[in-house]
Amino acid sequence: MSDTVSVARASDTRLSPPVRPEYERPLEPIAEATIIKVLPLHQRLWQHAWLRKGVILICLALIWEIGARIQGNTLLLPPFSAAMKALWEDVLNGVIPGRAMNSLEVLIKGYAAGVVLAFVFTSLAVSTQIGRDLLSTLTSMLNPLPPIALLPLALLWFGLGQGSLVFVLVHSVLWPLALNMYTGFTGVPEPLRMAGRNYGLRGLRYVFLILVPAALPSIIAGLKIGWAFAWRTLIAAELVFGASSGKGGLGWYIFQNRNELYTDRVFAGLIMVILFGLLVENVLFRQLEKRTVTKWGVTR
Amino acid sequence: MSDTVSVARASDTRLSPPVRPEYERPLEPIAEATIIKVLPLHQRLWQHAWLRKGVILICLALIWEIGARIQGNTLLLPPFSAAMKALWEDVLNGVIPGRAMNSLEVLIKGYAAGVVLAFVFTSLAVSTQIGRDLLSTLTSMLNPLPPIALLPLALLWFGLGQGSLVFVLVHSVLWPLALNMYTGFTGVPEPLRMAGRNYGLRGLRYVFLILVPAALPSIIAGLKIGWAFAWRTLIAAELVFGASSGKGGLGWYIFQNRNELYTDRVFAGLIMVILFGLLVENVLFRQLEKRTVTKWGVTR
Amino acid sequence: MTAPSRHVGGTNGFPLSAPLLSVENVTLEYQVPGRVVRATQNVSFDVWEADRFILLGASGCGKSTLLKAVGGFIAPREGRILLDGHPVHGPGPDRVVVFQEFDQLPPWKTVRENVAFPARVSGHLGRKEAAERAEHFIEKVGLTRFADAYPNTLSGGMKQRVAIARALAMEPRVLLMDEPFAALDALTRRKMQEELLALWEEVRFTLLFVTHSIEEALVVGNRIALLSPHPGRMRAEINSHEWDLTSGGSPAFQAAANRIHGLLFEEAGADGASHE
Amino acid sequence: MTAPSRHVGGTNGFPLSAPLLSVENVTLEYQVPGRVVRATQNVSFDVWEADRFILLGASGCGKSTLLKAVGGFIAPREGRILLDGHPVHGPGPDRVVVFQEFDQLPPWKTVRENVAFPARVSGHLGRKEAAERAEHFIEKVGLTRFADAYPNTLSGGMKQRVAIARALAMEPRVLLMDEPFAALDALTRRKMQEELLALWEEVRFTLLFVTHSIEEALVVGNRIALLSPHPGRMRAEINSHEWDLTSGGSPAFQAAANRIHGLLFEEAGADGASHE
Amino acid sequence: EGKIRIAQQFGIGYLILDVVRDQKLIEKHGKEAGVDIAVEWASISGATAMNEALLAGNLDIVSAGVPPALTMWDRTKGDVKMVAALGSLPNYVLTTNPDVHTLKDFSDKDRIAVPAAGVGFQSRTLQIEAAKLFGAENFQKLDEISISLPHPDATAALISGGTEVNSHFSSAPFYYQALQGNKAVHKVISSYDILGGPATFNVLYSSTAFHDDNPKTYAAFYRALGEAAKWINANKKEAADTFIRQQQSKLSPELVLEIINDPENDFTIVPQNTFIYASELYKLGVLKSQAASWKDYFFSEAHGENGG
Ligand SMILES: Nc1ncnc2c1ncn2[C@@H]1O[C@H](COP(=O)(O)OP(=O)(O)OP(=O)(O)O)[C@@H](O)[C@H]1O
Ligand SMILES: Nc1ncnc2c1ncn2[C@@H]1O[C@H](COP(=O)(O)OP(=O)(O)OP(=O)(O)O)[C@@H](O)[C@H]1O
Ligand SMILES: [Mg+2]
Ligand SMILES: [Mg+2]
Repeated sequence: MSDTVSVARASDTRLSPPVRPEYERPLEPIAEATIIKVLPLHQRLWQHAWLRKGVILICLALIWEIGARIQGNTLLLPPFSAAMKALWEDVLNGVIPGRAMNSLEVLIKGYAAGVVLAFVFTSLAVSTQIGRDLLSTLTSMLNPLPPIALLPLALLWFGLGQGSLVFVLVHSVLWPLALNMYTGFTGVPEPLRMAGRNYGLRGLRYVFLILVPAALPSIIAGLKIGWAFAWRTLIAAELVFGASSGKGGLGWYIFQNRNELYTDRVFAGLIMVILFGLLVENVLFRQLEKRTVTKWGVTR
Repeated sequence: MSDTVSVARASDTRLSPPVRPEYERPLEPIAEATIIKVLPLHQRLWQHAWLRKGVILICLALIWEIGARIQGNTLLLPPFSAAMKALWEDVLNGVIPGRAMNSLEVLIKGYAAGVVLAFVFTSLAVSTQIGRDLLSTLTSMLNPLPPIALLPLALLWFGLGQGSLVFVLVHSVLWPLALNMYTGFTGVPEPLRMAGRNYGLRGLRYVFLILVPAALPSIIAGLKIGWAFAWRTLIAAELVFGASSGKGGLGWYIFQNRNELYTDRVFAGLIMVILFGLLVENVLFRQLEKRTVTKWGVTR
Repeated sequence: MTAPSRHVGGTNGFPLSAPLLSVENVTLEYQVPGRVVRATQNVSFDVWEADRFILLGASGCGKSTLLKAVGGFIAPREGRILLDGHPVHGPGPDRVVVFQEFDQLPPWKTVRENVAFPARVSGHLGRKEAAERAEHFIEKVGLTRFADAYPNTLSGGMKQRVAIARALAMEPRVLLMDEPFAALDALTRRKMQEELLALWEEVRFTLLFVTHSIEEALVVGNRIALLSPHPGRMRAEINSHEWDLTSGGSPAFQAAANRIHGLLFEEAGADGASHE
Repeated sequence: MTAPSRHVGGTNGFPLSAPLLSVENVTLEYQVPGRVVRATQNVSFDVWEADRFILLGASGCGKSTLLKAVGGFIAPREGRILLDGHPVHGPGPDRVVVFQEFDQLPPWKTVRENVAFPARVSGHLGRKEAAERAEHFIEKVGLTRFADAYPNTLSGGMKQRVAIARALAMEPRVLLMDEPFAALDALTRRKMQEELLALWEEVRFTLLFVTHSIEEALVVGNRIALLSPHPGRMRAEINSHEWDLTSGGSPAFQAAANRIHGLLFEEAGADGASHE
Repeated sequence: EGKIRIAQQFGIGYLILDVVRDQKLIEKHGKEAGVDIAVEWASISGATAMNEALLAGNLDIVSAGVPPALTMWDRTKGDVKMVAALGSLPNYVLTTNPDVHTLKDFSDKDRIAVPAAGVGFQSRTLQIEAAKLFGAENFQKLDEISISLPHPDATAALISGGTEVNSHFSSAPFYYQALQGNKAVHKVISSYDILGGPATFNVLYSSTAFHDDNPKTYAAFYRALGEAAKWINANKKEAADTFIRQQQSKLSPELVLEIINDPENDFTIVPQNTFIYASELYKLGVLKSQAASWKDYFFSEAHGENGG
């Protein structure tokens, strides 16, 4: 017990705290909740995420506008205002909404199918060793393959049109989501996992009632990535194949205008994609996060 | 204390356990480690991941071979054996290795740049509110944009050749990785976070010494996704950019052979991509995981 | 049959029927990269129906591991664990565990849901009954005011109490508790002990209880198994059915406590400062 | 100056110099979605240099929150916390906290690294010195054999001991400990108490110590603050410098314990079964 | 001056450029004119990427089909003009549907694969013909059964069957391969029929700025093209070898030679029947400005030839 520690401080001054009188106090009644200090207006405004993000968006738009004007190459990079004008026109005359609807329809189908498949794969992977190996092998093999590589197969199996598009969308959504989901599942703390099994939960119920909520942050990140890559792939795929000109989507709109050098329309189409991205992020995913991980206090 | 619980079991039989004799026992010496039971050969073999994965790969190859033969449509889907033959030839005559080297060089540059940028963005995002908003806004805006959309900008800023390729690769790697990294960071348990700050760590040291290792599973998933999408994008971009000054990569190889209907060579190129995927997953990432998260016991 | 006094067994000699839970020569090991950590070695004990069986031992002696093995989460390296004469295969709601860790509560459920949900899924109850049962046990652990809070907004001791309420609400045949009261202050702890024993009085479940407090062991248990320090080996089994919540400070109680202390720590004390 | 006996202060009346740490009318609240949870209300106390100051209170009364506020992790809603007369801004290595949670150890560091690393980065030491210091404290908490193990392979009590070793190795001015010994068995706990006091003898750091054990409070502390149940309010401050590790069972000690018990729980006991 | 960056696409249609490159003709003509010319070659696929690279100033000379070149000329209001043709090669509409013999025979069930439905060389050609057949307001009638599919995939689909794609507006060498690969494949119409005779397939175009700032380099380039075209017609066998060497093609030399020997394929730098696009696309509203003659959108160097 008396080993001396090699400590820097001198040990001969032997500080001792003073002895103070004791006291007892009657129990204070519980006060009303504190009044939360009212912040100055600009600080209060700044607390709103939409405002901060709005400012960021305006800044980005300004940078674009100014950059484009400096560049002065409207055929390559039209100013923001020109793109917005084109967007406005083509929204009013119904071209963009129609194209967007076509895209969204395929997108949602492909996304949903990808999500379901990702669940199936990861559920298999968490329950069996061979499922685990299969997932890891398939993911590392297929994930790096560009969608065009699957084109011949898609043609053979699904024919032209939506079927093939959905197929390549699944390819885009499935692997990153499965990877993230599986990572989330493996990171669930052991006591939580044991509690779930202790409830008598097995198989899919175990996955859905324990693993999924516990891994939700990772899953949401995977869903976001999958969503973004579904868009990327859809736009790219609509360029390459599948769109018979009658019912093309946004990708087709972009491609056509790009071919005809209507660069302002190209950017109008891209702005549509960006708007969808912002909308889905700030409404759908934000709400999902608010109602789950934020409410539960599992992420900051 | 005497509230009665509404319980199903009859409570009048009043089970009581028997009273058994006490005993004391001298302390047993600590035995040698148990001899781990030698499993039968096939089970022992099955424990090796490479074997299981090898079997999966062989099965997949067989399915491909048989499926292709049944389909009987070698122009759209050549049998595995034909693709392997083409691969073998073009590896021996040095075409594929050369192309692969070209691709890998660009890939690694773009990947590295994307990873570094993702670190910068997420470090900003964890330390400031505005950084957080910026990351979330940029990610939700830019992530869904297909690389072709950035092509004009890439051409303006980086010209033809590697610069532009690296740029689109960064676009592919940066956002998904940043998303995953940020998700990982926000999921670091509060006590760990507090411990880190208690050490007096701040800024980048805090990020690198506490957040990064704590979020490593998510980061590794992000790195894997980024790696895969870098390949996808590179192949697709090489189709468009082709070869400048005679230095085409694997994507160009695939495109060229596709154009000449050498579907077996197309698949040979894709097999190369798959092999790189398997290699990186099973060597690089596997080792990384083994030396970190698995060793630390933070994932199962 | 009139209600018998609590600790008197049916037979007073060695019983003829079989124990509910038999742990037979169980060695438990963890495989960590590079080496094998032995947690317990050749541990045997029998738990009879309605026993309040205590595992007592030093920190790191394998108490939690043993409990998890009985819970079905860890397979013994050697020996076997029998429940009703059948080897234990995997976990199940008949053996509910209160773990030592604070993060055993699903953070996506409120306190109320955390208690009601397992009672429902483990198959016994409908939604409404489960909710009532949850209400009841949440009140017993003194968390009524926090019934709608999420676990991440609770203090350590409160989390532990939720886990206790959850386990009680599941009404398992065997209740496995791993230092459930360690994070509680004296009064709350006392209350929890009272509640647990009152419930036992009523339902007569079987309890396997890990603690590091000798007093608690004497008060809560009717039989105490003493484990040696790392790796855990059987040291002794002691009867403690004569003590209850009221017997706190008596000299006999003190003597029993001292005897246990001696059994547990005499060797450890002998090799003194090295601690291991 | 010859070594004075441990508990005798320099002055025996009210001291003239200023306290090291002043907690002044501190109200701490958590903002959870939908409501505000008040953890402590209007709490004030002064901690003097070399004090061994104990916070004692019921589960959920805000002890951990108060400790985190002193650590600089939570800003008071009202009131202020002064260290050396300056308000506390954020955490720092001068006030090291041993948290109540088991997952406070970076799982990517072995026990040895977990102890050596903070000692190094908090600026005091070089690599070699830090390693030596780590060795020393790991031995003190009895984990030499597990120095190369990763935290996820340790039992609950072992993790807690690593956290204690880590905090001691950092040699902070103020050591904040949140129920550090709760997960430890009687003997280990006793040893840890001895080590802590021996180190205090030597270095005379300032200790702010949360516990729910009245005995531990009397033994470890020289002054005890009693907090009411939720939300935590000041109930009393009591001197306990006359008790030490040897004074365990004496009637005076028992009386002091009973007095504290009364102060802490009399109201809680009065409103009986409702618990809240 | 002294530097030129040229981009070509992939395929037999760019044979002239392959020869220029193989024989270093630009460097040769540059030296004759007293400038050392550094030539950079890039391979880029697709007209859009070409256009963007030209606009971004990454390339001086790019090559694509006539319609995209006209679009560039139109949108840049004459800042981009064509340099020379790369030869007249026909495109065939092929089908495996035995009932289809003219464009009018196509029904809703048929699917015509084109590289870019609605835009691009093949679709524009179809639109011109559709306007003739079904009236100007129905010029997009065939677009409705058009489907975007790259040439190789469409060819594979045609040869092997088993997909919905039964028709293809195909270019060399794909139509040779398709006709050889599957007996059921037959020609419906050739672009020559639509355009009224041999017509330029691909052209080179460049920016006025490059043309005006680098007269010597430009002249050397133009002369190199002329020499290459002549050489090809004189040395068809060697031209085939050049193609295979330059593009690292794995096509059989016989097939390449067959294509070069085919009298329908004329490797000349003289534009032929390009004006029909300029006028028809203006009528369809695709082009905003009207060209009085083909000389409006060609640089003056090409005007001397007997073009169209
Ligand atoms: N997941 C694990 N991997 C490897 N070793 C482990 C693991 N969990 C525990 N151990 C080891 O097993 C032994 C027993 O651990 P256990 O948690 O059962 O102890 P305990 O008796 O519950 O201790 P405490 O009272 O401190 O909780 C310890 O030596 C510990 O290091
Ligand atoms: N992160 C949090 N968010 C919201 N409320 C919290 C949070 N942490 C604690 N609380 C609330 O604050 C009060 C005090 O909690 P605290 O952890 O300080 O208690 P404690 O005295 O340490 O209790 P214990 O002895 O059980 O550890 C509790 O009512 C709890 O519900
Ligand atoms: Mg334990
Ligand atoms: Mg606490």
